[in-house]
Amino acid sequence: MGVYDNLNIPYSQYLDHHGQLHETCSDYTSDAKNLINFYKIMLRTRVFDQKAINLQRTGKLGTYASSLGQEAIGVALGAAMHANDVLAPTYRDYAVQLSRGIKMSDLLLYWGGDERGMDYEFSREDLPICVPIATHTCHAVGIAYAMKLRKQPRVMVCIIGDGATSKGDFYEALNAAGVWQLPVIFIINNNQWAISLPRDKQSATKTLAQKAVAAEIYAEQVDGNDVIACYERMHEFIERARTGGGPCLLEAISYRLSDHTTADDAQRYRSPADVEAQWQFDPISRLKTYLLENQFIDAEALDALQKQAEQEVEEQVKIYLNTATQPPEAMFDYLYETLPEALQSQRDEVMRKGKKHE
Amino acid sequence: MGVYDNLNIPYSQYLDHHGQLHETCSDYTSDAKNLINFYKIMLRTRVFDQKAINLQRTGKLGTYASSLGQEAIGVALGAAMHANDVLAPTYRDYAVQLSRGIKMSDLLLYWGGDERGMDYEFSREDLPICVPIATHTCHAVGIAYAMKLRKQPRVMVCIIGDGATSKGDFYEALNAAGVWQLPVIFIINNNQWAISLPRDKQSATKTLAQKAVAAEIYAEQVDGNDVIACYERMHEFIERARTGGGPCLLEAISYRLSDHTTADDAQRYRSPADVEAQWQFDPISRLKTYLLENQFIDAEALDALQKQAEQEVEEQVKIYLNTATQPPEAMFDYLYETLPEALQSQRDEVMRKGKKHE
Amino acid sequence: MSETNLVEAVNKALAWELDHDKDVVLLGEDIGLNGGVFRATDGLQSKFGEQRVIDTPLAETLIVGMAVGLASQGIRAVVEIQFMGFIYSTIDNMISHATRMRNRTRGRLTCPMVLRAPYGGGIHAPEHHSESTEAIFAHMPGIRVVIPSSPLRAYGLLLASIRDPDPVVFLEPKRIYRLQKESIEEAGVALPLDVCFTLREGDDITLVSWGAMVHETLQAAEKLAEQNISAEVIDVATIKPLDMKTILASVEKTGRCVIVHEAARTCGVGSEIAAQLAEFGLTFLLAPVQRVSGYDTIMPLYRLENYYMPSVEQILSAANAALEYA
Amino acid sequence: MSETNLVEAVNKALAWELDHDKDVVLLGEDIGLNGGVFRATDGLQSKFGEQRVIDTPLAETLIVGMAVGLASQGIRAVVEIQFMGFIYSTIDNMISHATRMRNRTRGRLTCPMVLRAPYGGGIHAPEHHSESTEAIFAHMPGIRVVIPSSPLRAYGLLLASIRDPDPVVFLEPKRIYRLQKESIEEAGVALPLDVCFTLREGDDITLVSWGAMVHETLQAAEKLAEQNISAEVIDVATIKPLDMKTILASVEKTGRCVIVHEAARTCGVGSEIAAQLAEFGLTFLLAPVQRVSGYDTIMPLYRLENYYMPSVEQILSAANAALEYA
Ligand SMILES: Cc1ncc(C[n+]2csc(CCOP(=O)(O)OP(=O)(O)O)c2C)c(N)n1
Ligand SMILES: Cc1ncc(C[n+]2csc(CCOP(=O)(O)OP(=O)(O)O)c2C)c(N)n1
Ligand SMILES: [Mg+2]
Ligand SMILES: [Mg+2]
Repeated sequence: MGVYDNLNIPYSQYLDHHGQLHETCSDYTSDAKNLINFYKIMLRTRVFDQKAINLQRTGKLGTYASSLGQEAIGVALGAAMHANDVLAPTYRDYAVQLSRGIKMSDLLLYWGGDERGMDYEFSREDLPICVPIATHTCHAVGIAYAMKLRKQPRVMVCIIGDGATSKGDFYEALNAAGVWQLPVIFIINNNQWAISLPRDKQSATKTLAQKAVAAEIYAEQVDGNDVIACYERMHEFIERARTGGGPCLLEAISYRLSDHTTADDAQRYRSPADVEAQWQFDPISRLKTYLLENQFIDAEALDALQKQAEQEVEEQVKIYLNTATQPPEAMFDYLYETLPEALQSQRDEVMRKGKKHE
Repeated sequence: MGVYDNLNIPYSQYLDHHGQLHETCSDYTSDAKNLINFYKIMLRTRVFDQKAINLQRTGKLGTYASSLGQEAIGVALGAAMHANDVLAPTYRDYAVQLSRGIKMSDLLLYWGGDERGMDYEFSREDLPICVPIATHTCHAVGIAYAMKLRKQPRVMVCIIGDGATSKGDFYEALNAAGVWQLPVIFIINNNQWAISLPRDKQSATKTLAQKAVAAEIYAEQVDGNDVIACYERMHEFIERARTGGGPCLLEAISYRLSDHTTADDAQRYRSPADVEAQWQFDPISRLKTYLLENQFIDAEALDALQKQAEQEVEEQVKIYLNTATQPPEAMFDYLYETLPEALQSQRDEVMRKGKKHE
Repeated sequence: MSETNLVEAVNKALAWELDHDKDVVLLGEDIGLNGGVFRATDGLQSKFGEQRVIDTPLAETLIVGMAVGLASQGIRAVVEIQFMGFIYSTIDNMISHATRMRNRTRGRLTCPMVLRAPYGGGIHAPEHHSESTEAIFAHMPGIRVVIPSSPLRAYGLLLASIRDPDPVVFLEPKRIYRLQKESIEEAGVALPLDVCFTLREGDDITLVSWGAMVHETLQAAEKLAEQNISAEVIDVATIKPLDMKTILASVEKTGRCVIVHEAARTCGVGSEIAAQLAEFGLTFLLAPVQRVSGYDTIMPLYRLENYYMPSVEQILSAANAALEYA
Repeated sequence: MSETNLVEAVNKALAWELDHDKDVVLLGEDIGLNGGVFRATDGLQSKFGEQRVIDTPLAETLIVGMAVGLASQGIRAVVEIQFMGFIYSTIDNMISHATRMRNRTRGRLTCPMVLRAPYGGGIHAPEHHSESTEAIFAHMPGIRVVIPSSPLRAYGLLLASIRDPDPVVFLEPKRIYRLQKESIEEAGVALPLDVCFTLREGDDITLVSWGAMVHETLQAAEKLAEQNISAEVIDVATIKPLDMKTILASVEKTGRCVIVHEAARTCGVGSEIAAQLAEFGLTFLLAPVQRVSGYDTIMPLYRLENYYMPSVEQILSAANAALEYA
C-alpha cells in the first residue's frame, strides 16, 4: 500500500492475454492489415532474437541483450512514430529499431563488436543504442529542444527500463521537459527486472508512471504486452506532443522472459517457474489468437510469415558474417573530423601493428 | 494549472503574517518559554547575518550567503531535532546550525577562508555546509542507513533549496530512502529563487512537495515563515521517522529577502518592489506581534534580547578576527590520516614558501 | 576596435557567433537576465531571446546531456558551467557520449559543442570555487581542451571552439577575467586551435604555461631578462591535443624547460609535457624538466590559497635550478 | 590454504572483513543474490544478510554518496560499481566529498570507503565495458588508487584498502579475474599500500606496469631473458600515491625504462612516472623512457580491441629500442 494510492494513474488494456478485445479500436487498429503488420514485426523481432542468441552461443556474436516478450512495446511505437521523429533507444529495443528501418545486420554488427553497426542507413537521426543507463534521457530533451526551437512538427521518443527510473538523469530530463513543455515522450519498458533487482526493490512507488508527478508531466500505464493498447496510447501521446501538447510519460508493463543478457544467468535470482507463468501473457500469442479467431488471417498465412521472417534473418546474418573487420586504424578515423597532427603517429603505430598481424 | 491538481498535498499555517494564530498549538508551542526561545534564536541569526554582511563589505570576510527571512525554518528544525540526530545543511542554514551549538565564530571562519570553521565543537556528527548543490542528499541517505542498521533511535535531516530539487542526486536519494524506509527527513527551503532563476522556471510542478510522489514518500507543505507551523510539522515528521515510520519530505515556503550571496546583485533579475512586498511575511515580526499581543513578553524584554544578541555576535566576531591563519602546511595535515611519503617533499616545499612570506 | 578584458572578450565572441550562426545556442544556470555570475553572457538573452540563451534548471548532468542531444541535431550548444567545481557531474556525459558520438556512429552523428567554465583560484572564492582539474578532460580521447590567457586569445579561440566540429572544453581563468585589456577587432576572426602561442622568444630557457599562470610566467621571464637570461615563454593554449612540436623545437634551442600550472601536480598536464620532453628531447635536455604547480592537496580555502598557487618566485627558483644544472 | 583466482581472492577478502569487522558493509548493483556480475560477492549476502550486503537501486551517484554518508558514521562502505564505464557519475562525490571530508573538517569526519570496479578490456565485452580511466582518480588529491595484478595481491591489497582510514579506489583487472590461481592463506593478512612490488629482478632494463598488463610485461621479460637481457619488472600496485623510490632505484641500476599500461597515453599515469624519472633520474637515464600504452582513442568495440591493447611484441620492441639507444 503506497502513500499515493488515490493518484489514479490511468491503465489501458485492449486485448487481454486470452486474445479477447475489451475496448473499441481506432480506425488504425481496426484495420486487419495494420494488425498483421504488427504481428509480422513482432515475429521478425523474435526470430532475430533467437538467432542472435544462437550466434552468441556458438561464438559468432558478443554478449547480446534479448528482447523476448517485450516485442509489443517496440512494434507499437514503431507504428506510432513518424519516420522523421527521433528515437533514443536502449539496448533492448530491436522491435522499434527494426520498425524504423534499422537493419538486422547492423544490430548484429554492433553486438558483434563493430562500430559500423551504429551507422544506420535509415532513421539516421536516431541515437544509437544507449548502454550507460538513462543517460540518453537528457539527450532526448536536447533533441526535443532543437525540434521546438526550429518549430518542427516532430516528436522525440526516449525508451528506458524500470531500473533506469532510479537514475538522476531521468528525473533531470523529466523536469526540464516539463519546464519547457517539449515534444518528448518517455516510455518505460517495465519488464520487472533490472538484471537481478526486482521492480519492488527498485522503488517503493506503486507505479513507475507516477514519477512523472515530480515534473507535472502527464502519465499513464499500459499493458506492454498488448500491442493494440500500446499503439493507441503511444499514438495519442505522440500526436499530442506533435501539436504542442507537451511531454508525456507512458509506463508499459511487460516482463523480461529471457536472461538479462547472454552473460547473465537469471536462475540465480528468480525461479524458472515464475518465468514460465509469465508466458501466458506473451504479446505474440495473444495477437495471433485474436487474428485467427476473427479470421483476419489463417494458419497458412501465419506459417508463411514465419518462413519469411526466418529467411530474412538468415539473409541478414549472412551479411553480418560476411562483413570484414575494419582495419585497425579505423579506431582513429572518426575520432575527430580531422585527426589532429598529435595523433598521426599513433595512427601509424596501429597500422604497423595491423600489418604485423596480417 | 498543473496536471496533478487533485493531489492535495497538505499545507499548514498556524500563525499568519499578522501574527494571528489559527490552529491549536501543541503543549510545546503553547509554552511561552519555547516561543521566546524561537524568537531569540531567530534574532541571533539575523543579527549575525547582518554583521557577516558588514564584515564582507569591509573586506573582513569572503563571499557570504545570507539567511535573511528564512530564519523560522532553521529555528523550528533546531528545536525539533535531538542533539544526537544528524543534520546535513546547505550554506544558508545558520539558524539551525546555531540551534545545534555550532559557533558563530566557526561559521565566520568558514566564510573567512579557514577550514577550521568546519571542525564543530558540538553536533560533531553533523555534515559541514554543502556547497555542491544537492550532493548531500545522498550522504544523508547513507547516514540514515547507518542509523537504521545500528538500530539507533536517531533521525537524519537534510535541507536543500528549491533549486536543488532539479538535481538528480535529490531524486536518487528520495527513491532510496523510500525503498529502505530510512529515518530521514528532507526539508526544502523554498525561498522562491535559485540565484536568478525563479521557482516557476525551476520546475513545472505546482508544488515542490509533490516530487516525493516519485518515491512514494509522504510530503507536506508548510508556511516556512511561520515558526510554529514549521515546528509542529517537523516535530511530527521527525518523531514518526524515529519510531520507524520512514522518510518524509516537507516543503517550507519562504522567501529570500537578501541577494543570493554578497557576490550577487539581485536587482539584475528581480524588482526591489517585489522584495519589499515580501517583508510583510517576515517570520520574526509576526512572532513578535504574537508574543506582544498575548503578553508573553514586553517591549523591554525584547530590547534586552536584541542587546544580548548584538553582544554575543560582537564577541564571536572578535574570536573570529583574532584567529590566526593556519600555517601553510596545514593544507597537508588533514589530507590523509598519515601523509604518504610521496607528499612529504611537497609539504616541505610549502613550509619553505611560508617561511619566505613571513 | 574596443578595449576589452578577458570576460568581455568571451561575451563578444559569444555575441558574434549568436549573431552569425542561427544554429548557436547558449545554455547554463543564471546566464539569462543575470548574465552569468561573471557576466560572460551579459545582455545576450535580451538580444537573442530566451529560446537561444537558455536559463536551465539547476542540473549540470541535464545541461551537458542536452548539449549532446542538441549537437546531434546540428545545434552548436555552448554550455556554461558556473564554476569548474560543479563540472564533475558532467564528466559522464562528456566521456561516455560527447567525446565518442562521432566515433561510435562512424560519423553519422557528431557533437559540435563547447563546455565553458571559469576555473582556477586566486579570487578569494568560497569552497569548491577554485578548482583546476583540466587534466581530467585532457585525458579524454576525442576532445579538445582550450584555455585562453588574454582577451585576444579568448576572443579568437572561443570563436574557433564554437566553430570546431568536435567537442571542446573551454576553460576560462577567472582570476584574469578583468586583469588586462586589449584592443579587439570585432570581426569574428578565429585563432587556430591545436597550436601553442610563443609569447616571448628566448634562447636560454623555455617556460611553458597556460591559463592565469601565463602571467606569473611572463613576469618571471621579465625578471630573468633583468639578469640577462633570455627566456622563451610558450602559452600552450590548446592543452589537448598538445602541440609538442612547438614545445620541442623551443627546448631543442634552449635545452632547459620549466612547466608552470596551477593544477595539482600528479598526473597533471605538466606530466604529459615533461614525459614527452624526456621521450623525444632527451638528447638536447641540458637539465631536468621542472614542474612548478599546485600541490597534490585539496585546494585550500582562501586564507591559504596563495600558498597553494605557484608564485613568480617559485618559477624563478625552478628556472635558476634548471639554468645552474650542469 | 586454497587455490584461488583473482576474483575469488576479492571475494575472500570481502568475506574476511565482513566477518571480522561488523562496521563493514558492501553496496552495489546486483551484488546480493546474483553475487555481482563477475561473482565477486558470491554468497556474501546469504551469509551476512541483506542489511550488510546491500542491493541498491540503479543509481551510481547515490551509491557513492551513500558511502560518504556511511563512512562519516564510521561504517566502512565497500562499493562495487559494475563496470568502470559506469563510474563517471561517481566522480563528483569522489572529488567533491570523499577525498576531502577529512581535510575540510580538519579530521572531525573521515571517509574510510573503498570504491571497487572491474576495469580494462580484453574480454570481448560490449560498448562502455572495457574502460581504463584510472588516471582520472590518480589526479585527485586525498585518495589512494590501488590495482592488484595477482590473486595474492588482490587479497592482501583489498584487505589493506578496506582497513585504510581514507578513501581507496580499488580497480580490478577483469581480464585476469580467472587467469591464474594462487594459494591463499585465509588469515586476513593485509599487504602494504603505497609501495610497488618488484616481481622480477634484473639489471639491464626496468619494466614498470600495473593491472592486467603486468602479465604481458612479465612475458616480455621472459622473452628478453631468452636473449640474455635481464629485465626488472615492477608492479606499481598503488598508483596513487606513487612509490617513485622503488622505481627510481631500479632505473638508477638499469638506466633504461619502459612503462606499460592499458589506458590512453595522454595524461595517463605513465606520464607522471616518466616525468618524475626525467626530473629525478636524468643523470642515470641511458635512454628515453618509453611508454607502451593504449591509444588516445575511444576504446574500440571488441573486434579491434586487441589492436588497442599493448602487446608483448610492442613491449619487446620498446625495450629493444631503449636497449639499443646509445
Ligand atoms: C549507469 C549504468 N550502470 C550500470 C549499468 C549495468 N547495467 C546494464 S543493464 C542494467 C539493468 C538495467 O535495468 P532496466 O533499466 O530495467 O533495463 P532492462 O535491462 O531491464 O531492459 C545494469 C545495471 C549500466 N549499463 N549503466
Ligand atoms: C552543483 C552546483 N551547481 C551550481 C552551483 C552554484 N550555485 C550556488 S547556489 C545556487 C542556487 C541554489 O538555489 P537553491 O537550491 O534554491 O538554494 P538557495 O541558494 O536559494 O538557498 C547555484 C546555482 C552549486 N553550488 N552547485
Ligand atoms: Mg528492466
Ligand atoms: Mg532557493
